[in-house]
Amino acid sequence: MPKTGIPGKKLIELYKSMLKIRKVELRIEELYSQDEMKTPVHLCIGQEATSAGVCACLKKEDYVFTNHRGHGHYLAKGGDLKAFISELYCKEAGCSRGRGGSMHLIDERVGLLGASAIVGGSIPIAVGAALGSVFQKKKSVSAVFFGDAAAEQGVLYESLNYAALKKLPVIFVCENNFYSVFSNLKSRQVKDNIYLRAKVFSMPAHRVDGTNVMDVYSTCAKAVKYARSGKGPVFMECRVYRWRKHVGPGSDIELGYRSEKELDSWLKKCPVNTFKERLLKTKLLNAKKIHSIDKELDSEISEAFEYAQKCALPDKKEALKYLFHEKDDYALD
Amino acid sequence: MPKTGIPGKKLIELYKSMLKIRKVELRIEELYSQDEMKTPVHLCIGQEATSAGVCACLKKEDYVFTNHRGHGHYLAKGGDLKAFISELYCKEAGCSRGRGGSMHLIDERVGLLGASAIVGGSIPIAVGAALGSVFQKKKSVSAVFFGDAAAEQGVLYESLNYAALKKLPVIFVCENNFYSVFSNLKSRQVKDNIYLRAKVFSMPAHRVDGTNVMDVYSTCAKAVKYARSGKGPVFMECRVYRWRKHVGPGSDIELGYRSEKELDSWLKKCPVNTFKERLLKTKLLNAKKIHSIDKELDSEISEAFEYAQKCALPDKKEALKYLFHEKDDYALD
Amino acid sequence: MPWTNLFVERKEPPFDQDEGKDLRKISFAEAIREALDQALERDKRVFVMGQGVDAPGGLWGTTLDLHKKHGAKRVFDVPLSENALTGVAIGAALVGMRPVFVHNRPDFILLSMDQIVNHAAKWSYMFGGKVKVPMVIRSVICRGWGSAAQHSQALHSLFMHIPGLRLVMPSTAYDAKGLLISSIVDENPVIFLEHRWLFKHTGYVPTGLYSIPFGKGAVRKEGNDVTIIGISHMAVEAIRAAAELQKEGIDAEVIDLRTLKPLDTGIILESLKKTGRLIIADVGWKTGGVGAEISAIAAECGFADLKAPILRIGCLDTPTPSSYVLEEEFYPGVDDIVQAARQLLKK
Amino acid sequence: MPWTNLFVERKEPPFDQDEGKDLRKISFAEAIREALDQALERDKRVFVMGQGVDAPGGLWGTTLDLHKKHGAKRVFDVPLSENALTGVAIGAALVGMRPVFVHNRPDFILLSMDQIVNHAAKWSYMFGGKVKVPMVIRSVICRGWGSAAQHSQALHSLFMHIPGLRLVMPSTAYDAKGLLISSIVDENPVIFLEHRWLFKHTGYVPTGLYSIPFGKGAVRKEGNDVTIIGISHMAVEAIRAAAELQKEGIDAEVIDLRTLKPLDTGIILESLKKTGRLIIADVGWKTGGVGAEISAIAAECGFADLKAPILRIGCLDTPTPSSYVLEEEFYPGVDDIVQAARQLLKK
Ligand SMILES: Cc1ncc(C[n+]2csc(CCOP(=O)(O)OP(=O)(O)O)c2C)c(N)n1
Ligand SMILES: Cc1ncc(C[n+]2csc(CCOP(=O)(O)OP(=O)(O)O)c2C)c(N)n1
Ligand SMILES: [Mg+2]
Ligand SMILES: [Mg+2]
Repeated sequence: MPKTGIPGKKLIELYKSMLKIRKVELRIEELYSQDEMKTPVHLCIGQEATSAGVCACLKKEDYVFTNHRGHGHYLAKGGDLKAFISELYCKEAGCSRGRGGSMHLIDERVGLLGASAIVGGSIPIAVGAALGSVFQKKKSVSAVFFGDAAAEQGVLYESLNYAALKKLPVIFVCENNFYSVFSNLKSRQVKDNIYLRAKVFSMPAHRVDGTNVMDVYSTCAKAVKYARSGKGPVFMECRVYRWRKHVGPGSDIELGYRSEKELDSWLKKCPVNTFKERLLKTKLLNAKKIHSIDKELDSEISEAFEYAQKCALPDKKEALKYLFHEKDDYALD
Repeated sequence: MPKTGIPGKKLIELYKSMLKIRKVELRIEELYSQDEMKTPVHLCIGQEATSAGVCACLKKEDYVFTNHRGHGHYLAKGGDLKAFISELYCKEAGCSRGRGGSMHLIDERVGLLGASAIVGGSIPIAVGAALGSVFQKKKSVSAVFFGDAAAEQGVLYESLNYAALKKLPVIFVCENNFYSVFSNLKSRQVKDNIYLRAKVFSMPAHRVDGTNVMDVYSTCAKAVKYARSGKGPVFMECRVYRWRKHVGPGSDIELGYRSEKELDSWLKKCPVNTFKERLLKTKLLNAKKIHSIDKELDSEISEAFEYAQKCALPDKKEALKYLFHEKDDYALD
Repeated sequence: MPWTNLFVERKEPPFDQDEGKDLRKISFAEAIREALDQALERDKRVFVMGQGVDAPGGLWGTTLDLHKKHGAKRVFDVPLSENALTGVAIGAALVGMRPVFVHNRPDFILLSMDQIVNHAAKWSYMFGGKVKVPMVIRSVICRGWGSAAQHSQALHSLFMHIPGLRLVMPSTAYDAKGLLISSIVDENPVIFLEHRWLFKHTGYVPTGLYSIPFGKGAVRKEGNDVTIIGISHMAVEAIRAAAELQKEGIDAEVIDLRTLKPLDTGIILESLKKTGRLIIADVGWKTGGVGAEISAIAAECGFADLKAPILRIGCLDTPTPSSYVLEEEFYPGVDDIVQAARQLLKK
Repeated sequence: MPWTNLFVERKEPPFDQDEGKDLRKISFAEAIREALDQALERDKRVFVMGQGVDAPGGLWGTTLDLHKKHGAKRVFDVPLSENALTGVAIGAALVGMRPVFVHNRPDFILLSMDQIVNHAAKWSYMFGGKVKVPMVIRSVICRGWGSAAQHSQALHSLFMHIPGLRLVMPSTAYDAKGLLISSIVDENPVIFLEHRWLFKHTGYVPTGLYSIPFGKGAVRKEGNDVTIIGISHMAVEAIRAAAELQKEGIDAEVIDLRTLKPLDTGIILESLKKTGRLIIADVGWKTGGVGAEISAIAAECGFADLKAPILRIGCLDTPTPSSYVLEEEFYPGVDDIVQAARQLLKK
């Protein structure tokens, strides 16, 4: 087994980060049929390594922007779990105060500055945050997650050009899971070469096995260093797979738009399990440790769900609130 | 002098086409200060070879879409001269019946289906015409002219992907004159490599000396053959230079946004004169022939201006006309 | 010409009441599908494009299996390039095709505003009528399961303002089919919007091809006390409200405009002559919405008949909240209409 | 906080009449430039971006040489990527900057409708107010030299409909400066539109920094017979029309709303109480425009005061034609207002 060059502590952190995402998603899936989370959920089961690998390279002061499939990004960046689950339960204590739902998560205290459900929509915004960071001499890096379908939106190319032109500290993270709802990449893009389309804008661009958290982490660590030092943006195309339906809990394999064989081949590459086994082999993990991590996460998650189920719904009378900011009270100021 | 492989007749045709554009533009420039052409004119003096070279490869049934700097494209595709000049004079006999002006030329009878003054705006429309052509099994090719700044618009990349994905017969012609109004390409695009950004969408993409009409013609002739045979789109980046102001007559060198030296180096590469000299050397032209071509064109142009100046303005009462088509009376149907 | 023998329906449509030999009860979604199916059948220039049109489920059934019947070349999925693909539809229309471009949310159409407003709407006029752009942009609008701010807008009022566009918003299965046919047959760009809550509504729909003229509203219920104009799904709510009001002795007239561009000002002014009172209930935001235009027409052309203030009902002027408790506050409904009518009639 | 000591102007602005010690007469364009200059000076978070902001001429002088004074990092040209760059401005605002994004035509803003409507306008509400987007989108609107359909639109009425946006349309040099400062200081996305024909208009403008509160209209001329509301450049035309009308014995009151979102409904209703008659003159298309909204407010909240139909004046409902003879027909002017007033007062 080759050396990873990643410290053991970091590896455990990566494992926990992925596992937490997986467990939270599974819990959402389990409870979704109770019809209390009245918001469309786009589960990222199978794609945990990109969230964990990328965000482990970022500091709290770095920014993350995400999309409709943003649960993993939110959690990996350190977003508050209770506020997230409360948001799914449409509660006032939700991270977006019940105004946003699953597709619009935010935790501005850890630099997670929002999620757009318009495919590609948050890409230029992330570029703008990087521009702001340069203005403010903050050295904050801005990372943005988006799917393969975002590579069909012109705004990606406009953003790539601008970020490269201005050498802005942006990490573009494309999670290529080969599908947009029911449509395979092949029927939407002339060639499966998203990262090369970034490279032509004169930035380092990598294709990464997005199921291998160490690959994601190592590539991104270098990218962040590069961006933070003022050299400009970096692009990562992470090849992953969505295990569940496009939206909502459960499998959709019966619909026939993708084959069981295809799904199976990716299930074998489960980012959580393959990494767990690796850690077991290298003795960084053992049965006992696994058990204690499981227990810790399970109880944190249970607590969050209990909290979310109990806390208050928004007040109808406040339906107009938050449309405008009245005065200068902004934390990042 | 190397053989061009282009028949002499075609070479003369190319020369006439360029010269006509040059002469028309010069006449417009000369008369513009009379304030009778109340429409913003974007002269293409210096860029005639792209119009002539590309359109000489097209049949009447092929489509052309153009932009704000479209005089040359219109003329080279065979657009009616009187209707064009009348349009500049805001007359009802104008090709767009005085509704469009210089930036919105059309001659649907020769396949020139319109011009958008939104940078990049006509690119996807040209792709759509190609799609229509495939539907109708017409074998018509659709060519679209646009400037270097259009390569900053996301819609170009969306269009490239779609045309390539569907193998549509589109000829993308980027006239890279290195400026968008006062801004140099360097300050707007991270790298001067527009054609490579098309290549990454899996289509043949060429960089051509846009002042050399034979290069443009030869490259485009192959492109049209390729597209017409159903193989898909082709991209041409033609490197040219705008001699005049961005809009309106005259030079703007005194503004200082570009150097006299730069302009001079391009003046030396005058597409009309360099080609004329070549034709003289190869004896395809002689003084007499040149004189008769000049005379012929001059009188055609004078006639068109006289016509345009005399003919009627639109009727105020018809200001609402042409907003909607009431019945199926469309020529292309 | 494929459409020369098209039957044009000129009488008011049967509304949940008539039954004839060529009629059967089908859903709004099935009516849309039938219109597409028959148009594809009749006219080889027609094609249907859009994300998911060939997908399982077929966009709430509205395009279900059409690709199997008419071929994947005529009914096809597209990349997520809303702006370019609108241009593609325009270009195809310019050379003689009749594209129907389907969006499953109008929110995404905001990406193609340049192509719609600067190009499709202007291409005919800007070129002196030398060419035309016969195309339909269909979109499903409004509410659904906590969809929140970017997946539940109406946005029809934006198109109301743009010269050169048609704007069609049917509320019955009958109108859905007839008006979609008219939209495909029309020589101009048409925005055709379907409220998601209408898809399961059923109504009697002729089996054959028919078209409904643009610019003709329908009186859904006659009445003398107050005119209620309902846009799209609010026409349904208005009928319900009118039933409520009848119990209280308020005799409301309900009008469904069916197309907003062109707009049937005649039917509005006629009704006002009788009732002197006007309520406009819309599925979108109130401020700057189509309700304002209708109100302004009444205040300009029907002023002499007005006995009371003109009231508008619409969504709250905020982005759509995701939480269902806030959604209840956000969306207008029967109650809002009933209360408005009571207010006007001081009951 | 750079803006805590900002002087807020609460009285009506002097309109081509007052002269004080800190006032001098400058043009509307100079007033815009001065606001930007002083804001850049006062607040290091402010930056100005847009095609040609650093170019010779400086966009009709409104940004002239600001890049030289404040540095090319704070005042900079941008690529032709209107959609992405709007997102860039949003992102910069989210992390605490105060971008001013300048467009030389609103037509190009249609490319960024997704970022403006789906993102800038919604980001605060959609995230429960956790973050904010303080940014200004400036654009020069309307007429010029046969500019035709894609280079001369107004489009403010589209923004009128979108919750979460401010909409500012000054008509005097004084308002231009004060309201641009207010827009930069505001915590929310602001659409700030300048009619091209106003740039050379001059007026008395204080030399120092001042802000004008949003949502406060100004009575430009008092009168008792009819209220004329002029939007942007039509406020100027309305004043001219009122002078004409005075000669005929018609005493018009002229109101300049200055900001459309928020809208000063109070000033409209107050005026109506006196005059009972309302004309709204707009610089954009009539159908579905802001005039409709103002009319609808009057017909709802000022109904009891109305003595006559509410009239709207606006551009013809077509794309802008290029030919000057058709332009004359297309654009409304003084005469249209005068005629409307005569009609209302039956003279
Ligand atoms: C501009 C736009 N068009 C269409 C949609 C509808 N939509 C929501 S998610 C989605 C799939 C996007 O695929 P991808 O970007 O690859 O992300 P994934 O869902 O695979 O994670 C689509 C088409 C949208 N949200 N935005
Ligand atoms: C979308 C858009 N943004 C801005 C403009 C303003 N504008 C008109 S022409 C032009 C220059 C475009 O440069 P390029 O595409 O290189 O064409 P060129 O004028 O050099 O021929 C600009 C910026 C526009 N018309 N459309
Ligand atoms: Mg995907
Ligand atoms: Mg150029």
